[in-house]
Amino acid sequence: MVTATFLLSAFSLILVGIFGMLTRKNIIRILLAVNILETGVNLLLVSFGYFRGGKAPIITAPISASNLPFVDPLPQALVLTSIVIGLGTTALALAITLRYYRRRRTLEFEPDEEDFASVEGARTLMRDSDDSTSVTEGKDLHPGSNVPSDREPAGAKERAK
Amino acid sequence: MEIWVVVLGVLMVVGAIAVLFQRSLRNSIITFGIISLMSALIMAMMKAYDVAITEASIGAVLTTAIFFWSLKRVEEDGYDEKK
Amino acid sequence: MNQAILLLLFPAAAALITPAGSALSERFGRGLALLSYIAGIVYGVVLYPQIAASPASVIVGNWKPPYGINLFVSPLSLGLVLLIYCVAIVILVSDFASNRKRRAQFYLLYSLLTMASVGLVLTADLFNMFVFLEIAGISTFALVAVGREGSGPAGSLRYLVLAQLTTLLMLAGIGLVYSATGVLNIASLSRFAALNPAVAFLAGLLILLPFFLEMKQFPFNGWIGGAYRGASPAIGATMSGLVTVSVAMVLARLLLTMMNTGSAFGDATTKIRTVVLVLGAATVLIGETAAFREKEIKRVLGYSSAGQMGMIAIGIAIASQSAVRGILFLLVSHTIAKVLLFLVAGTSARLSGSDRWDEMRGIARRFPLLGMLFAVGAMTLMGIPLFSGFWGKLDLIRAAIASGGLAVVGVVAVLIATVVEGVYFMKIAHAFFEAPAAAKSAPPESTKQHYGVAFLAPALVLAAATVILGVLPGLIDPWLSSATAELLHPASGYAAHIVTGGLQ
Amino acid sequence: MKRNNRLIINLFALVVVLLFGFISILAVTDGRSGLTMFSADLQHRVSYAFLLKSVSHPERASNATVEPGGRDYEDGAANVVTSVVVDYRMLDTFGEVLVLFAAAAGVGLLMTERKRVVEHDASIVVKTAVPLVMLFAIITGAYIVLHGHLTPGGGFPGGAIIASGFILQFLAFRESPKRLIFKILESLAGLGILAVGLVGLFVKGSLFANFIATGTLGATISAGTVLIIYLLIGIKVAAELASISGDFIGGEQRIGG
Repeated sequence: MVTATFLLSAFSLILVGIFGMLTRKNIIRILLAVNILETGVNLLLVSFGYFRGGKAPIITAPISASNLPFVDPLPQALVLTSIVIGLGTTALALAITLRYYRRRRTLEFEPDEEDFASVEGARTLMRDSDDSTSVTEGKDLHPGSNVPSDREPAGAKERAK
Repeated sequence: MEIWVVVLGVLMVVGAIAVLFQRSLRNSIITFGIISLMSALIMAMMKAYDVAITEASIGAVLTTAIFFWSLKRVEEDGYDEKK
Repeated sequence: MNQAILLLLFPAAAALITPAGSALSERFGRGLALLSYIAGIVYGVVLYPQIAASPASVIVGNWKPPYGINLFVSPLSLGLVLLIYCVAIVILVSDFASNRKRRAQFYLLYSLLTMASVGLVLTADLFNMFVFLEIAGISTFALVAVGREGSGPAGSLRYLVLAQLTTLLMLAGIGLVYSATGVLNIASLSRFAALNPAVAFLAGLLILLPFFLEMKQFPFNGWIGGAYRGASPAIGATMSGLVTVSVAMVLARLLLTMMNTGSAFGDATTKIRTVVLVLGAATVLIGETAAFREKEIKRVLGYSSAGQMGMIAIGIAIASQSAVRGILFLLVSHTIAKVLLFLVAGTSARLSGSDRWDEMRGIARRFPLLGMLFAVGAMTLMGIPLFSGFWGKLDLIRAAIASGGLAVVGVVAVLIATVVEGVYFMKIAHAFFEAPAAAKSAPPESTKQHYGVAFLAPALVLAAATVILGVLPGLIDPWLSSATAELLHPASGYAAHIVTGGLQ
Repeated sequence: MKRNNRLIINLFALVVVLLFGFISILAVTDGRSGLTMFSADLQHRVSYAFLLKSVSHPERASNATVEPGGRDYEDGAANVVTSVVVDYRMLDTFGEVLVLFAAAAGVGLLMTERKRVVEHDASIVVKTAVPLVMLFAIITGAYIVLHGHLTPGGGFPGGAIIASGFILQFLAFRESPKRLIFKILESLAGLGILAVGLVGLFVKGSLFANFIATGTLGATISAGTVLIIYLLIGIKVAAELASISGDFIGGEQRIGG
């Protein structure tokens, strides 16, 4: 019964995580949902390794084939790795989000593809810094001007039609 | 021990739903931190102490901290939830 | 034969040295990365005769599978590893032509991405595959995000969220398989006692999810547009050339070697292969029509990769002798042609100053060689005879007709897609060869730099490779037949070479 | 219009998610023959040999015995999870170390400059308390790393706790520390892990093979390379998490007060 509860709670965390990822618009909330999904999967893995009445797999007393009162150590090893991978991915995603915000001035994720397409495409490559690390070592692209790029080359939009 | 497992499980799922539907971003991050700690507790209940320590120190503390720092930097850069 | 793991460690060592080394000089990272790929190729070529004689199961830590992790180095995997390293070198060299000053972390991430692709091709353990998939993912997200200032981050975020969703569900699938069978090794699973059909179907699909995403299959390809617009041409070429090779190989490994009638996945295999076939056919149609509508050349190439990967998925799902031969040939020729087209796209975008192919009018008039290179790449993808793509598609279509049933739907999709492909490549070629627009032509100084040897050398090498492969497909016949034998007959070709210590 | 198309997306996603949940539960509780979710009990899993430390000769696992104080087992770690993470499945952990390495490099590459308005400095209380707390954090972290093979914990949580010590220092004392030290430490520790692996490859015949005697089970200095690798992982994780957090906290521009 206990294992079933672990499994069910882990599985419902996964479902809530997936639901959050599919429906939220704010990027930080989507990343929170990704972490909830990840916590759910980690719990699911650990509960796959759980045996009722088992002890932590640390050898403090003599054990033999007949007397192995342990839970399974392997899923714990997998989850150990998965947690740290989750941290790495979240840190990277948030760094990208900061850069996204620096440019788009919003945390809402659904960029209006078409509108941006005409601007992005029409802009000549020379003006646009193809790789921000080369132009300004991480500095703000247009120092001082806080004008989001969408409004800037209005002329380009007409020419692109 | 059964009761605690069921209570924690239900609390975590309710917390996870709360993270998605809370209005303020700051509250969602705090709720997420609490969920991570609860998941570390549940892992300890499953006798997975290695994973519980790792989940607590990395999953709960550092992930929540990084979320807060990003939120802080975005707010300094002019982000305002009310807008 | 455990030294073969060095194949994997060259780029890892280069990546690990880079932070400390980059303090010395800026160009340190770039030179080190190239050096490690060249070392990988030299070691691989030295190793090939020995591996061709007898494939090697490389174990880690002296623990035999299914307890420890093993890598399986066979002619198939070694051949693809060499292809990955060659593509990585070509792309890095072509990236010098762009005027971008790359920071040391760029090369560090690029080496990790290459190592992860090599690891995916070689590994024979499910969780190890998950870890390499994550390394490849993280490096790609960072490299895409550092691309175009405006759309780089947006494209990268969408790609990251979708990739995390599928990879974490794969982890759940791996947990389910482990909880049911007790092993994580592919060779053991390929001859394990049968799982319950429903569990096998669910776990099988969950494990394949991230590979559907990476191969741009239908329900998971929402990320292509943003990622390919945001990435710089070199990273677009990497995503379409380097990563797809390893991902397609892993899909073939899982779908043919791990899941077959005698395996743990037993009779759920046919159901899973039908799902892959249907998804592949849908992807081919959707991918090509999306490419048809696109205005930006990088996105056209991205969606055309989706179409090509759909064909490869169809070939894997048919799982007959000539189908697997066809898709392996198609995979090699697609990689070469797609990287060539990305090189051309990058250079013509730099020369004409815009990403949209309708703004690159007459560029082939000013640079005839550029036009010729584009034509070679396009014809290979379309499958025109005398170019390498033709043989792959021929085998695939012949196999699909021979196997009948749902595969015929696949054939119809492939044929329609080839027509659509032809139309939009013609449209782009027409724009290229049209009378040049009088207005803006880039100043001559930057022309030499963009059009210099750093672009021409790799592009010509790729074009030559495509033509040679097209004219004499027999060159890689021995490799193809041993690869097909390994994939289609896992008992004799794959599992037999893996000495396992008990427990199946 | 905006309101209800959000609603439609939410409802659609809810249906998809519930469908996925229903199908999975149905599949897992399917009655037909064949291995199901609970089929493999401990005896039938690879962990049976991990626990009884008889992976090199699994057929003799059934009569193997392991007890603290025993000498020269094939793997010397008392904490079996550590022996799985660092000895039996070391390639996973090496890959995972590279994941953190890529994340630190990615964050370093992408992090933008921070425009921070500083109103007031940390109070005197914080400034005196932080070095003390930092000391405890680093000692605790080091303890957890060094005892990874005996007690729960190890390189990853220990490294994170050490990193939290450094993070306190970033937050309390305004000037950002020279982060090059973390980059070099991270690179060297990573190379150290690779070096241990290569020595194992050339001395014992396969990568990350244990080339040091594993001593007595449960002793502080035991388990051969497991201790060394977990120490290097601890240093690397501490350096990486400190540099990632340092990038997020960002340097201080004294614009305000």
